[in-house]
Amino acid sequence: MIDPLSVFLLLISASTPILFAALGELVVERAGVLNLGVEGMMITGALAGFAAAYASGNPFLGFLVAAVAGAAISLLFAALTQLFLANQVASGLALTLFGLGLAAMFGKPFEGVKAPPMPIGPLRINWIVWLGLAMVPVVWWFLNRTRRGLVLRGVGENHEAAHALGYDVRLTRLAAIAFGGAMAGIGGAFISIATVLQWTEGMTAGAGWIALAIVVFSNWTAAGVLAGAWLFGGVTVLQLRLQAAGVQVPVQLLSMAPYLATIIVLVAISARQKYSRRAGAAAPGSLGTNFHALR
Amino acid sequence: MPVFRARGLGKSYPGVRANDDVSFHVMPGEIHALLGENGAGKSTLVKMIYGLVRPDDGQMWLGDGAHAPSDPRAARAAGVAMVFQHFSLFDALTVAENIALGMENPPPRRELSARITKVSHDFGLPLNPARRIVTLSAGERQRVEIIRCLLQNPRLLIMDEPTSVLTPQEAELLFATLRKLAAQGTAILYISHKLDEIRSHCDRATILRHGKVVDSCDPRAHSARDLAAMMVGGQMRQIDRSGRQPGAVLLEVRALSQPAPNAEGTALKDIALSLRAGEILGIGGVAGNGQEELLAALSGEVRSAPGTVTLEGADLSAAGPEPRRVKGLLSAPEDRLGHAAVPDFSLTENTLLTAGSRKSLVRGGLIDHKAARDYALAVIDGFDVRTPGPHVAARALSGGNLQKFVIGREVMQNPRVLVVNQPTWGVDAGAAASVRQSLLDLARQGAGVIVISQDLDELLELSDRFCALNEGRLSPPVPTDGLTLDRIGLMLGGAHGMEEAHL
Amino acid sequence: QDEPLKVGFIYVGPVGDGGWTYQHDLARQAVEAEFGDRVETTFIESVPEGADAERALTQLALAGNELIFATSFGFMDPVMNVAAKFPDIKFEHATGYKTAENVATYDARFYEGRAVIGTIAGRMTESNKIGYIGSFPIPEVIQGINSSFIHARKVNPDVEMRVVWAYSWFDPAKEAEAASALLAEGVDVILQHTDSTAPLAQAQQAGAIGFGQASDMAAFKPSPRVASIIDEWSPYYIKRVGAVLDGTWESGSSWAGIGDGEVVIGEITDAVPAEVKAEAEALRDAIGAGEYHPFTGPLNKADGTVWLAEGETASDADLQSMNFYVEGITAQIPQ
Amino acid sequence: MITLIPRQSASTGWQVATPVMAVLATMIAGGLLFAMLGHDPVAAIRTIFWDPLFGPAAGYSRPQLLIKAAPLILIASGLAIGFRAGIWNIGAEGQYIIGGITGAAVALALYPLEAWWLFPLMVAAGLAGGWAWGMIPAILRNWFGASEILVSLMLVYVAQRIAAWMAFGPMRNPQGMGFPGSRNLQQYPSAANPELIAGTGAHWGVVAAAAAVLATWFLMSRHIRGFHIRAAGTAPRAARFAGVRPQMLVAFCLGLSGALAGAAGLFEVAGPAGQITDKLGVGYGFTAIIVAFLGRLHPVGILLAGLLLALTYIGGELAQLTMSLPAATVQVFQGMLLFFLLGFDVLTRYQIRRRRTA
Ligand SMILES: Nc1ncnc2c1ncn2[C@@H]1O[C@H](COP(=O)(O)OP(=O)(O)OP(=O)(O)O)[C@@H](O)[C@H]1O
Ligand SMILES: Nc1ncnc2c1ncn2[C@@H]1O[C@H](COP(=O)(O)OP(=O)(O)OP(=O)(O)O)[C@@H](O)[C@H]1O
Ligand SMILES: [Mg+2]
Ligand SMILES: [Mg+2]
Repeated sequence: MIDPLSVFLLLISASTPILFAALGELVVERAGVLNLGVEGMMITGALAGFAAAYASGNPFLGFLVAAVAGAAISLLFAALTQLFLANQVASGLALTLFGLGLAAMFGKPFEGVKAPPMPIGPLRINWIVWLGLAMVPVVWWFLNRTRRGLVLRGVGENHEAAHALGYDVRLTRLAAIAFGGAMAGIGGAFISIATVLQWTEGMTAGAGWIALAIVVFSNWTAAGVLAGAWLFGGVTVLQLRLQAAGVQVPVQLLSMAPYLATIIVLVAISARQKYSRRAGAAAPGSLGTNFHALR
Repeated sequence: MPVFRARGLGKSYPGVRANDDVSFHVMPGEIHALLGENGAGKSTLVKMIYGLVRPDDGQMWLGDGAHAPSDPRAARAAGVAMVFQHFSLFDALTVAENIALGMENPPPRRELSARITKVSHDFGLPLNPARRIVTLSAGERQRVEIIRCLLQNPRLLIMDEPTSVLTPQEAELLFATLRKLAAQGTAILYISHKLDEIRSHCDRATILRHGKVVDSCDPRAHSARDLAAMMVGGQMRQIDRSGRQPGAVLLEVRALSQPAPNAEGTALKDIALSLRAGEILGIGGVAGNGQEELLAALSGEVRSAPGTVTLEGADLSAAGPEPRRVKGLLSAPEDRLGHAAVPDFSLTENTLLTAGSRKSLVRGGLIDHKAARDYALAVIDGFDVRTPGPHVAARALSGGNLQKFVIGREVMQNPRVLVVNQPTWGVDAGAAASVRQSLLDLARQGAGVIVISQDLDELLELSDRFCALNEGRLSPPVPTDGLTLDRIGLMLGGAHGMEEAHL
Repeated sequence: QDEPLKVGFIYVGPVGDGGWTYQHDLARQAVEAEFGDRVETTFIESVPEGADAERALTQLALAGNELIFATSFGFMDPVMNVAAKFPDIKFEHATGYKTAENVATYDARFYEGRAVIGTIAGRMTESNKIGYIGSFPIPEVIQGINSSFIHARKVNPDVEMRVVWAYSWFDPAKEAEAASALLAEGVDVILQHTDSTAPLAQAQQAGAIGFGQASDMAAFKPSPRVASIIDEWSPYYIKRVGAVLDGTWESGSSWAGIGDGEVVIGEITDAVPAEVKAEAEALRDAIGAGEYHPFTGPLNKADGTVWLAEGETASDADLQSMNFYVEGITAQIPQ
Repeated sequence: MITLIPRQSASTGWQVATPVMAVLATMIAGGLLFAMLGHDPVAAIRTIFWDPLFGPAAGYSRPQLLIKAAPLILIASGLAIGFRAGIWNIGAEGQYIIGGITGAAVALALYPLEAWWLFPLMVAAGLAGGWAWGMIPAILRNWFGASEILVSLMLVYVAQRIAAWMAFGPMRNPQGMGFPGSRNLQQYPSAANPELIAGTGAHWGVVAAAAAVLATWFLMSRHIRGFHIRAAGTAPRAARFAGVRPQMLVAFCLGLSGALAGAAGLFEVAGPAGQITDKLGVGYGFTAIIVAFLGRLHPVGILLAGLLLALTYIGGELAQLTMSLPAATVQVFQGMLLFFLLGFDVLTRYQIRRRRTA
């Protein structure tokens, strides 16, 4: 029979890209910004990280560059939404489109070459996987235990009030968006540097959208993001694992399971918030709205 | 040696001179009132002191040093604290987190919680630091704002209309707190429209009109009427109440109960009232006691149990706003921008919001744009709405003019019954008088009018009978003829345990 | 001097996919190298199957291409439609089954190559568990699974085959997960019929081995990639372009294999013991020479019924509609 | 420093000017990009924006513009109505797929029956399928408050898997030699959605798209329901005061946009695409979101934006063909176009002023 530990070890690796991206998006959304461009930032990170790792021979440098590249392209979105006050949904979609296209265009020279191998960390698990897991408490701690985290949550909850108290809404959001970009970049690079070891067009294959769903699934908490990423990764991995063990499974139906599970949890959480007064507020109060102050 | 001095402060917004050459000072231990009509520039002035708005001209001093804060945090560091006109709280965060956000260098969490508990008890405003703001009442929220200021030991405490959402008891408590603070030497700058409150508690008053300081006085030495005259800069226009005959009952409300729509709302409890033709029924009470919910239940935005709302014998309890309008039950909510009108739509389009069927602006679902424009023009003409034309967006109108438009839009539809909430809120004296006159005229023509207001003078002036709304309960009506303000106050106090009714 | 012959290609993926489309594009480049100035090639990549394919094909036709290669099964009906409108233009459709006066089809006998790597897999496995990552349960893929299993069993009777379906030709993350699921199941040799290198990367981390698919995937040499099964379209493309140049082009259905150089076994690395390598190469040569057919009886179907009697070989028609596993594979084909 | 001052009402002049500016800026930025990649920028821009309309093969590509633009316009028309009301259906791709499947299912179930009513019935089934798929997020939002953005998006993935399942299983062509994919409806006369007038590219989907533009224009500017939708988008409380029931509005908008997307799917499956395959969704549902925004959520704007995006697709193919530009060019172009439009849009809502430095 299938031993649960091995499934678990599989799923923590499998969920790493979406875990990074979703943790980043969590911080962005906690600052009141909805960035639908996660996929575009991930693919940018996947390419930039791969290129750097390949050129330098050092995969860790690749991750660093991926973070910088993800943050850099996220600033396009930041400029549109924070400076030009453009609609966030449309700007995010544009970012995804643009990122996918740009990466495909600039990725041509890197086709067919292989990334340097990743050193294996403890328990035969990649160091970046450990980093992703470590980011969960770090993000939690930042949001809930630091002054800057408090300000960031304040900005996301009520930007008018945060502004009235003298906090720079725009700067806070710019920083959050850049952080989200960096995390998405690392998540994307995990696919190219640690999973596939090669660059190919469109290799993130929709992971960014899943990350967005997981943030809602998580009810905007870091622990929830981890649970969501694991649930999502878990359903996928288990399905493949059952197949590998020769168990007859309805593959087609199971392949829908992660998405259906996300919807079900989303509904459960929303319903709890809708019908129970004591349940905490769900989405950050200012999520998706732009802020403009006259001075 | 004043705690705070301002000289020649000025601030312009596009098209408005919000503050002009404002000079005044506040002494230590003084509770200093800022008086003025809506839009006179009070909030702008204090926002400059708090660093939220940068003055165009002039200087400020705090103690000995020049005061030119680049942002609120700099102002806080210099010893200025402020409670805002509109809550500046974070609903999803806890009391402690909200307070920490309002402080420059908050102590560690545990210590902060302990201090919140201690200070709030010392001042008689107990608070649980772990509660989330959503779960608090309006009064408790106000406490959070105040404790947030107190924890910083400010030299100058600014309060912008802090009592508008408080019950009288809570307001008393607040003044006791302010007295204690003043006794410790803190200077307090206090903005309120409640003149009685200012007369009994403030040491000095600076009066603003159109952004300029027009007077400065000891409020205790003047009557409320004098103060109002100073603010407005003239006498109020006389209102004509003549020629009204109560007729048959038009609107009957029976056993109307509704749960609170959300955590901040108020439940309606067993409301009963009846309204006759030609009659104006006044409903008074402190904001947040169910006024909006009552209006929503009458307008049809919220539907109620069968038999609770009937108009001329027809049960409208299950009908939405549109069928009610067809039958002649019209309403005008308190919030002009976003509720009574769509801010981004032109005045022409805003007529379609309520006048579609009664004015035949919409036939068979099709919009007659020309008719809508003509009706908008008629309202603009009939109610002296000052605007370049019906194509202007609602949000571009000043408060008073938009209010005239909204009231005019309903009145000119010849309603059987009109329900208005706060018809003159945020409206200057001249416009307020014309709005009130139009309601009286409507009643004279045989319609029934319900006026919900916090302004007792307004209610006395307009209504034939008077009820009080308190925590979602409506008192039985009392005829207003021969009633004085004091008698109403006593009556309200007797009926609902209020100690005082205020202007 | 003559105008050069214009040859057009439409690809279902980007030329940078490192797999299916990449190999077709290499063959296009081989055509250019072979004929030099006498041909001029163009391509349109990432064309979705369906309506867009029909337009892309028409664009190629209108642009003056006289020979057009449509390199995905899903382009079948669009090719037929466009070919009907341009009777003077010749079309070549990969892996399809509809032909016309001016439409030929071509495909490669990948199962021949799979027999060779199945042999290596059977010899190399220590856990006696071989993993197979399938893309979609279609005849071509099922042929490959059966062929590799038969030959692994032949050299190692204890071998078991574990199949995981990715339901994608190319989804690196999914393929990686599929590979690790297999590895966790104790598999130490992975075969794949999906195009990314993700399974090789996973195999490398787990110390297992795998094979290059579609392209050589040489970057993973010498291990985990111990050999590869390469789609080599250039012989066919050069032959067909040459036929058009000579005026000898005729419609038909080509299904060539190792013997024609369309299925190539990439270098078998030193990670494979010399005798295994020799055995595999011998099998390859036998198939190439037409001396041996990978589906030679006696063979039973998975349900125990007889498929091929002793010495009987499978017919092409049988292979092209294969929808069963051979005896010994315990899994079931998803429907 | 500059500062933004909100306008009292959106500037009509800028509303028309900004899309033109965005297109020009995209051409310039795109040209720079091409120059960087070593292509002749002028030739590339001409190939993408000019040749499909007036180039040598324009006779073929002009009708193709219609074929490509029709589903985009049809879907975007529906989406824009919801966007106006603040209801974010970003799962039109899923509704498109399901509409295609339900529509085709009718034909496949009745095969080989020939009857005039078959195609209308398929259209109805396509509309119904898309409507039903759109109603799932509507119901979940109304009953439980679940975000329609995410639910509709997740349902895209579910729909894609249903399409794959259908192509490999229940709908597989019995005469298809075991290959995935349904029968080709183009070869089933009663079920086919062919070109109506040869050489125009116009099939029933094009007709439907034109009708949708007219109908949504009528709804949004002449009908009170459109007025209510617009009101609900900018001032929900005012809309409720006017008599709009928010839940009905959610159901109406998601249902309508779903139905239109479903119809687009059916027209595509019965026409240009021909069959149900696992690659039924080719991204029209997502691109339509861009079309809706590019068209400023206005029916006429959507018509033009749909044609513009179709132009970039077809021009992009031409550029691959004649200049060997990579396919990703189109994506980059569309992304830039949207970026520039969103950026320039600030001019319609705000006045830009220089700020005195304090
Ligand atoms: N951000 C702004 N942009 C443009 N005009 C403004 C802005 N803030 C205030 N004003 C205008 O400045 C003037 C003074 O406003 P202010 O808010 O100071 O009045 P106030 O005395 O506090 O009124 P109230 O009693 O209603 O609170 C008004 O005409 C107002 O419309
Ligand atoms: N937040 C704001 N943003 C932009 N303009 C504003 C804002 N608030 C007010 N204004 C403009 O300032 C002007 C004055 O507005 P305000 O509401 O203070 O009028 P008012 O002087 O009180 O008039 P009324 O007596 O009719 O209420 C109006 O023309 C209005 O357009
Ligand atoms: Mg004020
Ligand atoms: Mg005013």
